[in-house]
Amino acid sequence: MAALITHAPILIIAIPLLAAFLTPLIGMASSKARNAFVVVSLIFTVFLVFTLAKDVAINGIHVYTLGAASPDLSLPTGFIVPVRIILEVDGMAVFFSIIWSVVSLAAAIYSLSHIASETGQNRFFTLLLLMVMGGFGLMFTGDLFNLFVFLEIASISGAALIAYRTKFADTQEGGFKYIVVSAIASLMVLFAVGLLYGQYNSLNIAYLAQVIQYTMLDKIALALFLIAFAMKTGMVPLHLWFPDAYSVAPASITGMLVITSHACMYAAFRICFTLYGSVINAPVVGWIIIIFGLLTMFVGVTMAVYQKDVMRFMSYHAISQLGYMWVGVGVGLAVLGNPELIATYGRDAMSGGIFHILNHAMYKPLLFFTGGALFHYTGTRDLTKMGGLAHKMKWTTILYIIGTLSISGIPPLNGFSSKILIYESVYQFHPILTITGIIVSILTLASFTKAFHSAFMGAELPEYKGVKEVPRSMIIAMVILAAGIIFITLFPSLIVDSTIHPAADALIDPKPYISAVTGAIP
Amino acid sequence: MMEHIPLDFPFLAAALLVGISFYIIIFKKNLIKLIMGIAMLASGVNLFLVSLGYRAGGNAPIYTDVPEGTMVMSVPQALTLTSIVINVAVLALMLTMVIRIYRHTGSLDSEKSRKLKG
Amino acid sequence: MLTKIVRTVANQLILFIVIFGLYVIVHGHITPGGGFQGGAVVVSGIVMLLVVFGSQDLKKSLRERVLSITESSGALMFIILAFIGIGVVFFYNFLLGTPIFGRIPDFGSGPGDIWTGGVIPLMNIAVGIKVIAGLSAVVLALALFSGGEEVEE
Amino acid sequence: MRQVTGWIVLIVLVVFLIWSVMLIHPFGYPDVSDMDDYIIENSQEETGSNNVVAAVLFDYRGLDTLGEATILFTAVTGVLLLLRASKRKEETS
Repeated sequence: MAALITHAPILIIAIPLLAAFLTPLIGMASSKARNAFVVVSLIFTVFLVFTLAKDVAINGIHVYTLGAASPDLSLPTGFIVPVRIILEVDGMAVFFSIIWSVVSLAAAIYSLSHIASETGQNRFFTLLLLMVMGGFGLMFTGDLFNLFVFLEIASISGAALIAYRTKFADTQEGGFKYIVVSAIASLMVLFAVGLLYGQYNSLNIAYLAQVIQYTMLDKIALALFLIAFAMKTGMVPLHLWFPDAYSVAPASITGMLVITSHACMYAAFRICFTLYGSVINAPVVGWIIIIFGLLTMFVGVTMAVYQKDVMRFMSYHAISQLGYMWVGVGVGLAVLGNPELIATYGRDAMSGGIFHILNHAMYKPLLFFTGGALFHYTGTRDLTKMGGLAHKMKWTTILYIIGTLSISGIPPLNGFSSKILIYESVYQFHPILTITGIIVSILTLASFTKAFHSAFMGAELPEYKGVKEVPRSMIIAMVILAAGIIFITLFPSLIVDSTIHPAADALIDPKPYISAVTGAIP
Repeated sequence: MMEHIPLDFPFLAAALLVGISFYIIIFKKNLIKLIMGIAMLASGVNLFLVSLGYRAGGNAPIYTDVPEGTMVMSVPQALTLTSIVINVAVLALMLTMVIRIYRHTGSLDSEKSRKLKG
Repeated sequence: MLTKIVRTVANQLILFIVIFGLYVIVHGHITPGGGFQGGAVVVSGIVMLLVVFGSQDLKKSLRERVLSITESSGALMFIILAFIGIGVVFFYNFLLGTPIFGRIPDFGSGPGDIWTGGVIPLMNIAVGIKVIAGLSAVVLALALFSGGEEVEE
Repeated sequence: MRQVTGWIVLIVLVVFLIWSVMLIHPFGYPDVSDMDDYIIENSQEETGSNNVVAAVLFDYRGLDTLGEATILFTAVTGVLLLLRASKRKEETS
């Protein structure tokens, strides 16, 4: 068990990867065995993630040096610069990996029957596992170039999965847009990594954070990083590709893509708070993030109101919800240099933003899954053509209601607890932020009620006589996420204390992250 | 700084490549040209990376029968190698999608082959 | 399919291209080159065959299914080599000091010894297999699809 | 409108690009090279490989190479997935 925990960071990356390499071989023998294999390997990964999370909560940051004589030997003997690739797992990384593991398990279970009638399932599941692996790598790595590699893995597999249904033209277009945006974003990341490498001759985040000077080149690199990751998360001026890509993917993949954008958000936080944490001009960067976050919130929800396609409608809401997180964490960043303000509201604002990531990661995939369930039998994503489906799909209806109430922040559901945390703390920073947040929330509720009405309520339509409840595995996947929502609703303080606050603290104070690699700071 | 400008030529060439590729990506409507732009962007970034590691008068970092003297830095070369292979993979996937788009819509123009709007 | 002259020349040349590629792969740890570069050389030979003989002819000897399996096994070989080191640390060079590829060269310039490098030569071979199979699968699939044929599952 | 925005974005990007390559160390004379010096000094002893680039690829930065191989695998899988027949054989015949 001790050895398992020591090697857990790399095992969490390597086991989905090994499973991905084995999946095509097993799938040739039998598709049932392949399905079981995929689900079992993901369950094992979830188990490892929770074991690691428990250990990180007790023993602090985990460092894993690849290829050294011992995992914690982060620096070569008698030398002060890290040479090898180092995986580093702190509260923030663990928090994101918990979300990612649970949602990817749910998505894999959902896919079992969602794509059962299509060809190419072996390759579908292979790519799904590769995407899982890319996401974990993105969260755990402590090395900038490695971050770029894992970013590419997650985006390439994501693009291929978006274009999975090759018989429609729009899927190809969505996948192409996604891969073009990802390629440009990751090349910008690579250029920024080159700028940092050229100055400091290192790629390790912790070491760079220790020696960084905040020269003009560093500022350019920071801007490139932020633009690239904002592009990948669909922040507003760069959001045009986002609904196109998200609405055409199979529903299970859309659920995972939401978490991929959270992972890119994680990378942006890591860059701002850890890499540049000690030198950053916090108020300026914080305000830039807040302004674009507000814009994201508002534009996302106003565009969503007009949408007729159920998945596009939910994608625009995803954009708008991502704005809340940017605003929450942006407020924390804006007051980063001021310990007093951090204590009064900065930490709460950041906890609110991070808590909202957790909640969003539960209800948004759930809503996308219900959208996919509507598509599964009706064969259309157009809300105006649907109607009266509540009579036939009882489970889906109930789960959709849970998701809707949660996303619009109706008390006592979990969306409310994170939004109230953001509102209260952000109000002390600037009241206009809270007012915008509440308006966006109301618009969200209104548009989801309208969508609910047109899809589920009303008389049964004659063309949907044959519609029945979706297959069991899709229900199970949705119930996993709904159970997550209910659990957070029942025990919000437990969640906040055990996962959210460690994550926020890891962002506010980068020193433990740095000293875990480089030893005590001189 | 002036005396370095002839020596800095690889960096400037990399910046020029990146600039031209951004011009192509922003203004060109043809999907194949867009892909060529991304390939150029990748080449520019790779050129930038590999020229970061050059040391004047250095040998290749391979000890087999190497003459005396300094060696150029090896990590940027490894990074560039990785990045080249990654870009090959991305380009292959992009071209596949473009072939599929062309099959569906009969056009390579990004305005004409658009289905998704709003 | 091109003319007989081209076909005959290509038939002779492919041998040299493949041998050169394999040489680059197995000497990756002592001379310039390695798995990716050597693999790319071999695949360039396969592309030449594709141009000369056409995708339909080449399909008889190279099946995508076989290439796909080969690629999976190359990747598996690579990750298993990395996994064996987990007794110490993932990616630990466990062969160093053993009779197989375990010699350590003297510091500085030297003639180069094939039995050095630990797992590095083996990983080069694994990557080489992977690159040859993977890239030829991509090239072949794109060529076949342009000719109007879809890839079987 | 689109043209104008495009030109503004392009000009800003190019200005910053040129500026950044002017600011970086002169070509051929890097300021700091601790990590690379360590690798060049010790790679023969630590990895047994004469080719330092191979040592970096497969030993010091092995996870990058694994990721790179994975990306190639992903792309091949993706290409074969997207070029597949969308109907099964028995259905078409």
